[in-house]
Amino acid sequence: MSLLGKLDWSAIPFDQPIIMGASGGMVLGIGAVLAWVVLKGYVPYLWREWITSVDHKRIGVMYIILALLMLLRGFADAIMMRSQQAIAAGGAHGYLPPEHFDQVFSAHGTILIFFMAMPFVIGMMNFVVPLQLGVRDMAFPTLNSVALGLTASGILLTNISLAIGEFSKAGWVAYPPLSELQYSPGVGVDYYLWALQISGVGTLMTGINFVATILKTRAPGMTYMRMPVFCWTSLAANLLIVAAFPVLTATMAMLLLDRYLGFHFFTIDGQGNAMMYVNLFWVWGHPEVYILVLPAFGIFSEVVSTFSGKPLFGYRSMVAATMVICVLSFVVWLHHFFTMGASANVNGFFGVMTMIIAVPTGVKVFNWLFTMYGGRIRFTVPILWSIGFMVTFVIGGMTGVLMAVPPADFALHNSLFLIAHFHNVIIGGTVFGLMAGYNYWFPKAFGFKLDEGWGRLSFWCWLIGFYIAFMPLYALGLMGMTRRMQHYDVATWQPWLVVAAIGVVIILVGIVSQIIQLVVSIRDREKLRVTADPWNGRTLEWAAASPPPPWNFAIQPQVTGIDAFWRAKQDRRVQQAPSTKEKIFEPIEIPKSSATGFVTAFFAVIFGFAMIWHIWWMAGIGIIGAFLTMLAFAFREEEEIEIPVEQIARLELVNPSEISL
Amino acid sequence: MSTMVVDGTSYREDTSVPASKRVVVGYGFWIFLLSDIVMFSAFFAAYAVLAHATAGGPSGMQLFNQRSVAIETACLLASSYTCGLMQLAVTARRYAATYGMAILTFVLGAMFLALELREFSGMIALGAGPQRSAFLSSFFTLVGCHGLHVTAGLIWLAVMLAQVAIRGLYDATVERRLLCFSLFWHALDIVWVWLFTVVYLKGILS
Amino acid sequence: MRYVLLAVVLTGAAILGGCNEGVLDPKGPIAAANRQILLNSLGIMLAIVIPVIVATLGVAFWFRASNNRARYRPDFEYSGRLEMLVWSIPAMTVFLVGGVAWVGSHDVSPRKPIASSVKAVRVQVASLDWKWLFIYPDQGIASVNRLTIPVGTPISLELTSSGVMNSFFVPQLGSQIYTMAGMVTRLNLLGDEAGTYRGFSAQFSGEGFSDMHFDAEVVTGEKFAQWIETARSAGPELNATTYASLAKPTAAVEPFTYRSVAPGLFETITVAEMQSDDAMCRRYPSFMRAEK
Amino acid sequence: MSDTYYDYDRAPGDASALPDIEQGRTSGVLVYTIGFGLAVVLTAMSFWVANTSLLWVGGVTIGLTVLAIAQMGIHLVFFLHVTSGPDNTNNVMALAFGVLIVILVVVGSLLIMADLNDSMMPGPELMNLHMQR
Ligand code: HEO
Ligand code: HEM
Ligand SMILES: [Cu+2]
Repeated sequence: MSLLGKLDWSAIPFDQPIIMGASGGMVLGIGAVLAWVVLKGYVPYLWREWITSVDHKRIGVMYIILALLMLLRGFADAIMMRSQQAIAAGGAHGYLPPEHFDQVFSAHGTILIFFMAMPFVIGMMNFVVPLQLGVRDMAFPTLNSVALGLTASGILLTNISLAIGEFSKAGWVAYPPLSELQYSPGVGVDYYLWALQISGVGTLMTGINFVATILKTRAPGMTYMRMPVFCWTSLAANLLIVAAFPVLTATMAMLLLDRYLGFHFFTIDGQGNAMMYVNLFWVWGHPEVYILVLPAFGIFSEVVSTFSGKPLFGYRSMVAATMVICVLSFVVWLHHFFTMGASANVNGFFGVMTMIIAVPTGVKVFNWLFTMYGGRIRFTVPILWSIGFMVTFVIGGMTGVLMAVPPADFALHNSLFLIAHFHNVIIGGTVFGLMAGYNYWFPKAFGFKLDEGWGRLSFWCWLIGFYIAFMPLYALGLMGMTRRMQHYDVATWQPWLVVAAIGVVIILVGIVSQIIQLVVSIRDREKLRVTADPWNGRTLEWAAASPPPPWNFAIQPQVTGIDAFWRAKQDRRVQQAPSTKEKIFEPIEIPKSSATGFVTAFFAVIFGFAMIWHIWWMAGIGIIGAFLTMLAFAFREEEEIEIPVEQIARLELVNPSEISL
Repeated sequence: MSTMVVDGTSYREDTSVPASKRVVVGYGFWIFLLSDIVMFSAFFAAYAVLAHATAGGPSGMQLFNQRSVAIETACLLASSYTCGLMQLAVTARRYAATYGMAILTFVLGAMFLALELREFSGMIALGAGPQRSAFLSSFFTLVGCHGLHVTAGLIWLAVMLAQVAIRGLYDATVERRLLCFSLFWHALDIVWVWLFTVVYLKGILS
Repeated sequence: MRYVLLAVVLTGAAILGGCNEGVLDPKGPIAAANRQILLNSLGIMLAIVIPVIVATLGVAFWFRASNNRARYRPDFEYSGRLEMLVWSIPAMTVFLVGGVAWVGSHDVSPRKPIASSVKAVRVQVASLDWKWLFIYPDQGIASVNRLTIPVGTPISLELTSSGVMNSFFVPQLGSQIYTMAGMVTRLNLLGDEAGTYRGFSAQFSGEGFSDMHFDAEVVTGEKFAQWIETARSAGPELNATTYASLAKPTAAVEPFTYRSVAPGLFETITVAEMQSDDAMCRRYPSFMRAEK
Repeated sequence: MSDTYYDYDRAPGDASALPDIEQGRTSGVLVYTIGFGLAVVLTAMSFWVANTSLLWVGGVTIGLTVLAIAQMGIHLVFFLHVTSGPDNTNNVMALAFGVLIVILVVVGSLLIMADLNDSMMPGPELMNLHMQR
């Protein structure tokens, strides 16, 4: 074995113009951005204020930037699949050979679930939860930064696979034996596995961090039943992370052992059992979809009640429904493999359990409805997304329940009907929710609103595009079209796929409008400048300045009830803040910036890349480096810095929180 | 879950404040341990499913040596005990006892590890390595995963001894980390209880 | 609103469009049951989902801030009665659909033999890379990429895979089921109308997956007997050697038949371990495989 | 915000800090020693149960399981100081959640896999082929 393991020049697909074009573009793009940053002299600023920052708000923003970039990448894959399937009918084989097409759908699924939806959700929680709880940061700020670093490492590895080597061709679920060395001898599956292992560790850290933060560090008076619903759904999602991700880690570890050391967990020989992988994968996989959607439910709860000018209807029911979903999501996983041949009792049991989740979810839908009822709804961009969600998600939920009926699933499993179902709930639920949250909290994060006009346009394009792109898939599923087809011989499918491709073009317009929205808003930021509370909000984050200072609240809020901020405003207990001079500040301790996250990520990438290419000495460097980083962190002397009163006063003067309790 | 909510409310009333750092850190570590246990449970499940998949190779009954398992168990259990005593010494800020107990814990843990390694190499020498069958793959993975945790624990303990020497026992950070370490160590013992029950004792049954 | 309408129209059209092939055009009792259960569950749920959608749009429209006639009720945040309603409506719906699911999964269990006065025809199915092998153990013949079965006769299938996982599916005959190496799944089907139906793998299995489809031909009893006779008189034999060459990865293989089948061949396929050392794995690097 | 509210909340693994159940240093040693003694006894029983021929074979597995659960309880109570005290509610809730998930994952997986294996193992003749390898 050479010094570079399996790595040599043949790893770079010079003969594939599409891949080379894409990776060339990627490299040029990254290079251009780097060059710009360096030339403009932004590096010290970025290093000081962002990369080494342990401030939950900055970390949240960085997560969301990563997620938005990965949305573009994943969407580019979607465009490729849609255009391929629009033309590859009858004898035609389109422009993507199977070898490439299989990588595209695997990368699309993996990237959008793990590297778009997860970071987006986590970023949103990072930014909002500590503010809503009325505290200064997360329970473990440095851990938070390490988690971000590991997520970024996974993302980087996945994208490196575009240019060096290949990505997995076994789908986002990577079922063995197909994903075993015997049938996938290349490095694709290894990229998949190491990217997920590394980012999975980060996700687990995030989960632990949020559970500890929400359960142990809340503002004085913030009892459980006074927590905003978004905090509740975040708690539930993070409990799910803590309970489900270790199973994924273990399962991936088994597959890695099979591939690297010749173990026999899921191989055909040695009496391995591939059904065990399927089982364990979905033990994680089903809770995962609720990890994605529960925080979105929380966002809708905040948005709907804010823009209806009412408290959330049935707060207690909402909390109960959230926790019921949290626990139930661990007893339904078999619905992903009804067709594996289990007995009628087992299939029936898991079918019924699955449907029971529709009850708490339905309760939530009705409660949002009653929240709007009797309200004074201001049709801003966030609530458009929310209403779009309510209409779209119930359709997706319904088709989910339909597939939870085993005999129906026998006919629909793995068809495009399934693809339509989950895009219907993921786009209609998670993505719409994240977009609502993005528009809702943007002014809090940056001090100016996003442009309404472009926001509306992007919403309508997404909504209409979604229906046009995915409703035909329900039909195609019923017509018997399976997922993951590189080409097909049934000519009657083609018109539907062409319609679907048109839908994707409309979504593309939506995405472009979003980019324009961002650019326009930054350009017009002075006009769009807002105060602390632009939407007449109800929860504590609106009591902090926009953007909030590093310490969030100069004076810790005292919470006296649910929606305390809103009620206080109603009773006119809130006055204009006293001028800064009158305020009495105390020095504040905030956690010190740390390069630990960045350095860990650096070694994680080294390690992952080395493992993928069997470069053992380099993997050793990665491991030892990561260990030494931890050691250095353990021996670090100061963990916090104190912000003196003058500095607080100065910042509060420049950027006052206009309202105080 | 919802009852907890109600209780929590009535108990904490308006006085709820952010908890002390020791509580937050301890609790965070507690959550980590739970997630670790969930990971073990996946390996346990895999082992239980594959326990009879010997592919014509040796079974647990032929391979497991009860005597050595009993000694391993004794080492680990004793080290849990000494770890507890170390914790008491830490709380009382007694240096000699802290060092003594910590070193005892370390030695017992290392003995456990040595025995386990001997068992593993013996099996591999017999041609019963993890590549032989699905059963052996799952066995080595499950038991080895616990062994890796013990190794990590030993490294951690060594680092902590250095920290005690440098920073002393009055340092809140050091104290917190020692608390977490002992949580970790006791949890490993709990995992081992299930290991010797499910893997070794049940293995020699059938 | 317009867009919902559009969506409804599209789905409606889709369902109509789906009517001359696929899941909604059953040609046998299992597929008919699949469809029936599917449509009934859908109907039950639409009864609640459509009102929810309409109510959402209606409430959102009526309570818009600019509508002065809508009453603002900022304190309407709890109502015990509504709360009960809110939990029970979906609960009742789920009760109904859940009942359908429970009974349905027993009724349409793939393992359940189909009651009939006619003796069932046994077929052993193996998914290979990337084609289907159908062995008729009682007739002693085998067929590749074409499943010929007599009309009105229960077909009892035993399924396995030579390597990766696949899913055997003929939508118009009903229920799909996985095929897995080292495992034997069972499925019972019946075609009650002669015709040629599309069958394929519904579980992604690698490069040649898109071409992994076959024709399921439901023919009359006489035609079936005839077909057996013709098959017996021509074509190669299926034995360990010819199987090994068949098992080599190929895609889009034209259907053909084997004149005879070595006894116990299917069984050797199901014992996956038997495969690893011989022909099956030639194309895959074996440097990682453990020495036995 | 340090020890004022310490009473209301306790770090896992810390002995209770509530005044009425305050434990001195000596009793701390005692607690660990009792726990250690009980654990040794239970371990010995486990090994005995697995080896003796005095017991009905069918019950041995259950016996071992019960002993393991008991031993886990001993560790939790005497080494990890898990109690039902109000200062410990959060810790116990987290533990309960973890145990619930572990049970669901393990028991669920085993039942599912047993059901699948039962119905799908090739017939007995085939298993013989297996064994011959
Ligand atoms: C965000 C992600 C997300 C969400 C929220 C859901 C939610 C649900 N899912 Fe879906 N799913 C998601 C993501 C996926 N699902 C999948 C696959 C999948 C399958 C397997 C199909 C197969 O492989 O053959 C089933 C049976 C379901 C069922 C359900 C159900 C019952 C719900 C319920 O939670 C929905 C509940 C909501 C409802 C019902 C609407 C509102 C309720 C009202 C208005 C009350 C009244 C209504 C009724 C009582 C019906 N899902 C896959 C496939 C993975 C793969 O194979 O690649 C993915 C990614
Ligand atoms: C933005 C618009 C999107 C479009 C147009 C789109 C399109 C597609 C297409 C065409 C497929 C392949 C279908 C097939 O197998 O035949 C697919 C698969 C998939 N998509 Fe999307 N998608 C989009 C967004 C998303 C999002 C946001 C997510 C998740 C967060 C997602 C997750 C997945 C997954 C998991 C798969 C399955 C991959 C696999 O088969 O292994 N998609 N999508
Ligand atoms: Cu699911």
